[in-house]
Amino acid sequence: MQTHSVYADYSATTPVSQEVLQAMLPYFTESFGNASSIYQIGRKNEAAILNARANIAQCLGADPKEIYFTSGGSESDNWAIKGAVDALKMQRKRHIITTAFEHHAVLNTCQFLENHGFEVTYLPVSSNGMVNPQDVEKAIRSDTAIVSVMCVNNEIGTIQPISQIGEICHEHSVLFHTDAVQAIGNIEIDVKQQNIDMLSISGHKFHAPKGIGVLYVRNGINISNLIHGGGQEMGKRAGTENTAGIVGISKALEIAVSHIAEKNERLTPFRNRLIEGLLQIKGTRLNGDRIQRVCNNVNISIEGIEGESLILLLDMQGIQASSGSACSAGSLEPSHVLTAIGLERESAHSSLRLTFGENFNETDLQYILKVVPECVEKLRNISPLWKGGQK
Amino acid sequence: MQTHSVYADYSATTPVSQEVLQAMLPYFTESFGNASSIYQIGRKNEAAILNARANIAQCLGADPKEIYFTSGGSESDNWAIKGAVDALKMQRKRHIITTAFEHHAVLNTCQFLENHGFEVTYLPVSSNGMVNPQDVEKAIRSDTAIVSVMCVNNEIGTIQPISQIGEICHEHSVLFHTDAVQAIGNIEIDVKQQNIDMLSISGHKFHAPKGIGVLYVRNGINISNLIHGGGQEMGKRAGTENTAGIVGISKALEIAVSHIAEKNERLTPFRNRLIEGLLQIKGTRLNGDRIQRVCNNVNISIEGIEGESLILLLDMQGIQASSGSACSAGSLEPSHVLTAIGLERESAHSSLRLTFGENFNETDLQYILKVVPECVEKLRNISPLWKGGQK
Amino acid sequence: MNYSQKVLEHFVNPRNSGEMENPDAVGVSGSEKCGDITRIYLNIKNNIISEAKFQTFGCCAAIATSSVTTELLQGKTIEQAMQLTESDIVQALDGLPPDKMHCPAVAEQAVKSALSDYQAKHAKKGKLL
Amino acid sequence: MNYSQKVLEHFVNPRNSGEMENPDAVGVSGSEKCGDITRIYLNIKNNIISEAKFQTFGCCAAIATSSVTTELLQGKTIEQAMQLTESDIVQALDGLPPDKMHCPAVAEQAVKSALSDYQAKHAKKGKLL
Ligand SMILES: Cc1ncc(COP(=O)(O)O)c(C=O)c1O
Ligand SMILES: Cc1ncc(COP(=O)(O)O)c(C=O)c1O
Repeated sequence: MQTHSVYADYSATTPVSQEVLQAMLPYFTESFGNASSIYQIGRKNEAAILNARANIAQCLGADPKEIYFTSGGSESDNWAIKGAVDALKMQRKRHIITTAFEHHAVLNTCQFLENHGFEVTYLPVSSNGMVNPQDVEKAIRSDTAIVSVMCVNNEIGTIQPISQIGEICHEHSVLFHTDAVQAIGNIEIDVKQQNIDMLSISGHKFHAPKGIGVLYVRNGINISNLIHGGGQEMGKRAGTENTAGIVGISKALEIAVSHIAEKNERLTPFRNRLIEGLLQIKGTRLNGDRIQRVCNNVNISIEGIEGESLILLLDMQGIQASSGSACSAGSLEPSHVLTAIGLERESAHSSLRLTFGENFNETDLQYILKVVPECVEKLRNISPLWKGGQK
Repeated sequence: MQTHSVYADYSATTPVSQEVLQAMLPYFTESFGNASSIYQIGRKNEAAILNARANIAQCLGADPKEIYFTSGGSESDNWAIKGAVDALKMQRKRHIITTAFEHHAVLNTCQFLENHGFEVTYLPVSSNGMVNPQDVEKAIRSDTAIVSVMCVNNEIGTIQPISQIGEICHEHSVLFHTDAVQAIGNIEIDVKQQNIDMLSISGHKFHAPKGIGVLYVRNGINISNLIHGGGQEMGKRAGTENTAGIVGISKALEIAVSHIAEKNERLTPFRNRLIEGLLQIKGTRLNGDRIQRVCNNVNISIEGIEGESLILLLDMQGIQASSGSACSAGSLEPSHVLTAIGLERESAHSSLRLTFGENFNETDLQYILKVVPECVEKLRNISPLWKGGQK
Repeated sequence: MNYSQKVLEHFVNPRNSGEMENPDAVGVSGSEKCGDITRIYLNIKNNIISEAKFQTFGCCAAIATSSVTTELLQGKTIEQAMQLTESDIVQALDGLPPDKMHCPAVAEQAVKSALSDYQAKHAKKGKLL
Repeated sequence: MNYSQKVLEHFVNPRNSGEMENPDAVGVSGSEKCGDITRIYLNIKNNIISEAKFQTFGCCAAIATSSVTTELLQGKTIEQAMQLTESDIVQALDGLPPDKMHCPAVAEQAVKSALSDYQAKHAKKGKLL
């Protein structure tokens, strides 16, 4: 029955590419030594890690000593924020600024810190999903320790004015952290030019495996450890080095950043046509700015239907997509991102996110534009909330 | 020149076995979906994780809901201790009991907590490397939150009376955590029978990959999250699930626990002969109890020579071993484990740890017994501290 | 989230879906805010449910639940229908994932609400006559 | 920890190692507690180092450092030997890993201590005669 298939959930996760897997494989079996050991198979792993650190630093405009390996984006976000405020607690900096539509790795970290005596300002975002740098400036206080604003929102794909926000933070001597998990491979990152003090990355969002991430921490900034123990990662993050993962994320990042221009050129027209095509369906709206968004993200609300059932119908037709972020799937809460941009809870339950990969093509586009309206029609036919456009 | 080779540093890390690698491979590429997604390739991963959780629970005598996946032993240790004391802070439980010879993942976590208002008792260990349960009992106070004592010491391989210590903790309503990183595959673990409330495991110590670990937390015990964010791991540990690693550690644990008896039977005689053979070298002593030790650990101090140079000479002869724990290699500090069992700093610098694998054989034994004395002789010839046994 | 074959089948081919013209009773339950809303329509002849239809806004489980519920209602007396329980519905679907166990309550409530609607109207009519 | 070929070569085949019988000067440096101890022996004829030997308890870098130091000393005058620096030693080894940069200081100090030992004895002798 199913005539075609399109995985359109690249923002949730991506497959490990063959090139990355091949680079990793030797480190599972032959070259498995502990990178902290002094004999040769250990030193060989140490050399592979040094190499990866240097390579990643170059991809981000950083220094190798500023690159720390973690278990993923969530750990990086947690470490950056908790580590920074812990290191600053003697200076009585007990205020944190973030936004209402961050990933839960940031939001729940902030909430945890609220329970531990910190105060958090959650900045609003505009109806097109943008953070206003002026809002950041207004929120900064003398006791502000850190500002955390994401580079690219994971649900609606909007690209934030990171560089300006960083500049404002530096003018006020406040640390600036950004969650760049969804930015890698889509937009250029240069930590120095963009005034970034700390930056989180997660490998599996760009064809490296799950369970490996990076935190960039600018030289001279001291953050407390999140995971204490052995002297790995220059004494800042304990745990036997995941050499295979480290080699994998290095290779994947290199490939991702070298294809940004090509990817944007290729995908932007598809994204635009997809948006136009889907907005032909009655009772739909685009979530997030039409221009200031990454080239592979489309997010629409569709009146009268509920997201999960649409996702399942689409899956049966070979299209993998998501509704709200993958992390909140299975929860009944409407997406906090969509409510942050002003959607009613009902429309927040009715969203469809399509995020596509480098190889997205004309056939994929046509297939989605054929199948989505059919599935929407089917669900609207049984919906008590849909009266053909006039509720 | 090199006639044979023996990797004898299994306590530092192990290669991923072919069986484990094969189990993992599909999850990197074909079955890569996000386990939290609701479409089929996501649900397939979710099912693989559920399976792994159940399998691991069975291996440890636990309930699947008591098994949480982490990024390794260090994270598990950090989470168990920090999470427990944070959850208990309202009850004013500000005292922690551990031992002087724990892994740094435990010791440095405790030190961090000392800087945050907690008090820590570091119990002494006997000269043969054993913790006395009575010492635990004496140290317990009304404000003791948690006791953390390792199952098996990573340097000297001594097996601790975990079950008794757990019983004492429960009599006094104190939580009991054990770092079982070095126990897996060597001794039987049954968390219920052994009165264990929390238990840490690291995959790469038993042929799973680096970067994956487990924390067992007994039902009904509430610990604060260490990594906040998405709802993964029943809301207790955020981060997109490392499905490949999870499938890998499950497979590896299953294999490890099903071979404990066989491994002990096979390796104990080798261990004993190795100890006897090496103690033939003048000016040597065994570190750690001769009987209460895992079947694959030999640790001796060798007067007059320094550990790192011995390790390098051995490496040139194809023998990979370590001196002190792998984690402290590169640091000039003598092993805290060896000083804890009463060695002078000099002898603590002169240790050799051999930890061997399942396939260790007669040739390996003979080779080690030939090469080690030669290398020791060579180094003693240039040592100012060696006068043929009479200093 | 693993749905039984039965659930998926009802989801893809829902029975008795859509609005009913001139129903004898209508019941609504759930809340759009929670992401679930179900309307049950009944035709009742001689105390027996001769036809049941539904409309649902909600997840796969909610839709399958409504669909199977309309099947279960068919041919039942009002008294029998009143006794329909959540677990009858779950059983008819060969089970539901733990996260979705709230769905049958929504359907059950919609049915109850339709039936009391009918009984109220009927009682009134009876009295008036 | 990556050692140069030169370091490894000196480590595996140390030059001039072992105790010297009847040395003209002996110097010791380092501390066993830090894991490093080096003894330098010198034979000195007419103000020139005719023979240098060493004994070292320590890591690969410490042993290689001592070994190369004895080579550097051979044939030098006392004044030249006094000017031997850590960086001369590091250079002679084609570099050392960052963690091991303390080793040359131990060797240098042992040399200095041997030389001052010699000068002290020599000066005394001169005065006595
Ligand atoms: C006893 C013990 N605990 C904890 C750890 C830490 O494990 P990992 O390095 O995998 O985080 C190790 C290994 O290094 C260990 O031997
Ligand atoms: C913006 C953002 N931040 C953080 C994360 C967390 O990354 P991970 O799940 O790899 O820990 C994600 C992905 O889930 C994300 O999209």
